[in-house]
Amino acid sequence: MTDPEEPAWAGEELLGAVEAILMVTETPLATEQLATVLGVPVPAVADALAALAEELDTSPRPRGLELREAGGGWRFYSAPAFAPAVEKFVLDGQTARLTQAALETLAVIAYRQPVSRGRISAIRGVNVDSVVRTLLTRGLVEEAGQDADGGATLYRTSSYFLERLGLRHLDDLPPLAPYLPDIDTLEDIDGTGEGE
Amino acid sequence: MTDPEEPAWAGEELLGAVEAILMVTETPLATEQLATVLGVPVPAVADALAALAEELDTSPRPRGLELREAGGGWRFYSAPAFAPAVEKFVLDGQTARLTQAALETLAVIAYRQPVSRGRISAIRGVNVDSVVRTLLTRGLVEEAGQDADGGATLYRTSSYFLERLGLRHLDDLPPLAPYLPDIDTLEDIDGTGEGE
Amino acid sequence: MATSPDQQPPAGPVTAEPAPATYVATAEGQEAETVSDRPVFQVRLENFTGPFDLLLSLIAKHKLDVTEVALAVVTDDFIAHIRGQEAWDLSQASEFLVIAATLLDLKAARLLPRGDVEDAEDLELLEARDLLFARLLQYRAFKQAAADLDTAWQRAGRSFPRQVALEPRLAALLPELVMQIGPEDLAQLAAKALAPRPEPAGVDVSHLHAPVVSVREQAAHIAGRLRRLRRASFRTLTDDAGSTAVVVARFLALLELFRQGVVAFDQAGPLGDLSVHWTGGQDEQIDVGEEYDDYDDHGGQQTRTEEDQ
Repeated sequence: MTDPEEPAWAGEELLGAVEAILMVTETPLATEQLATVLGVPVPAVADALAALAEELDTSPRPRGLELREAGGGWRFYSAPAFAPAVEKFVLDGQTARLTQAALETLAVIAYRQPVSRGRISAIRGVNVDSVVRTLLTRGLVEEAGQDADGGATLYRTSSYFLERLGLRHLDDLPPLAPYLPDIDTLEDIDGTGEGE
Repeated sequence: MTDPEEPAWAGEELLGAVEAILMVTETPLATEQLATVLGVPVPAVADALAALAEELDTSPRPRGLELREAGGGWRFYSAPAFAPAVEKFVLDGQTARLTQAALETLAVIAYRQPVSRGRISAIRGVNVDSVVRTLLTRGLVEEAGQDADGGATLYRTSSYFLERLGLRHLDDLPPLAPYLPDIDTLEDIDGTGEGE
Repeated sequence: MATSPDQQPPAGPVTAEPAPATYVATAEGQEAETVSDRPVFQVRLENFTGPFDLLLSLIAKHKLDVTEVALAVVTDDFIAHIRGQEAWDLSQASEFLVIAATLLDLKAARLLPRGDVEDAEDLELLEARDLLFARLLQYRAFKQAAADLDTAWQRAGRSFPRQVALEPRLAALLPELVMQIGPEDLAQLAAKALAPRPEPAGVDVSHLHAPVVSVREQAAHIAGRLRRLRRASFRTLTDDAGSTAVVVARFLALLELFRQGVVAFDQAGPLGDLSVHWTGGQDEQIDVGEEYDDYDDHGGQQTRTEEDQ
């Protein structure tokens, strides 16, 4: 089974093996990682994942789970249709809505990363220290080194952010409004808030 | 859906709801607990659990998971048939050492027990869900009931923790005072971390 | 943290937010109904996450395009809203005041006869307007993006990831832990984690607000000079200002003095030097500041505690 010459798993056995590993993983699993562990070519694993996801999506009875790729990997999720039932059992408050302030700050970080708090403040017109701390605590953003100029801490969104929003990559973010004014001009404006 | 007169879920919808909850809940669930929360008679939930387990056992293709009752509750497990794949995955990249994040979290739990994940997150400034699960898996911490206020699960260190550190009692833990800048300030911090 | 203005409940769409009393009269019937039983001026700043938010909301209320805003109306409303605030967080107040000052500036410019753009000050004014609109447009774009994120957040929030502790059978397979630390190390780690964290760089914004420029003080200063000089240009009155904040404060002070009827303005031509002359008595008391400076009563720097941020 661990013979390096021969794919270890194939066909329905591969489906089962992938399914079994997905049951015990804590984090989203990249296709490549599964392929390495199983000793199977990446395309075969990709096919298996797609087949498992489709099996759930096309099940004759309403299924309680779905398999999705988000935040850099695949993972089982409970099906949204059963959210009312599931919410009572999930304790970590994931259902809590983000405040408007948190959403706006998250949006600026998502589209302008890596970005300093001073820059975010300049765009939003308010002090954002407390909101950024909250986003850090919730694991939605993380530090991304220091600004080359002023040494201000920079922030970026985390892979948990992607996963939590059901996005595979940052590229999946919807485009910013097309009427956004000329960025170069605004760089200057933003720069004024940097001193913070 | 929350009408107490009427079962909230029935038939295939009940199967889906139970499946969804079992997929994401962190602890094994007793039939009664499921019945209470779903607002469904215990026998109906028992039937649903049996049907789900049978569906997996009689699946036309080899399944990677199974539903079993153990330790007072139901839970999805990876299927033993795929143990070689799962074990390889679990051991892959595992080290015998705790990460710095795990050690810090362990230290906070040791000195603030019983303590909720929310409180630890507030103290450490990062999401600690995954780290706490690791400590649980490693047997160093264990659940210690529920918070009287919010119902959040509380955690404490285990007797295995004492054993590994060569301590007889928790009282043997070295006092924090010599390492702290100012105890008064510390009390404040503890108090304010809760708002999260 | 719990009382932070940023922890407010999520605000609804701009148009659904409670409006100052001034809108009740102008709002459409349906909106008026929902607003009518609110006491006058019971508008809380917490409904708006910042000055841009307020500005956008006012623009929406008046159904104006952001690029061709009837500034006079919006400016009046903006100032009215600011006046309606009872308690201010200083760092927020300064942002609101900057916007208010800019709006006032632009409103004032509208009152001037239109001519060719020649004067440098005129250009500056146009620039200020463009800058304000650019920032407002940018904010609006991010507000829209925030709404998109909210939608994604809520959709994804209805499905929960499987992230459960390892099955006991598998956990037993893990290599025996090497406990690399002893009790003393543990205590040190705990102390480090529990100790007050130094505020991350950038949190201290006190230098941005110090010194706070008091309109009341600037009014007294200007009144003193005008009593002596009888007549002076705005340029002269601000030649020793030292910072933009002081210039703005003196401009506001002049408007206040004008309202009290102790100064008059005079301008040779469009965009010419603004000449100010004292029309009050030599010993006339001035009474400026209760509107502009009452945030001072809330204590400036000292009260800007953690909860306020």
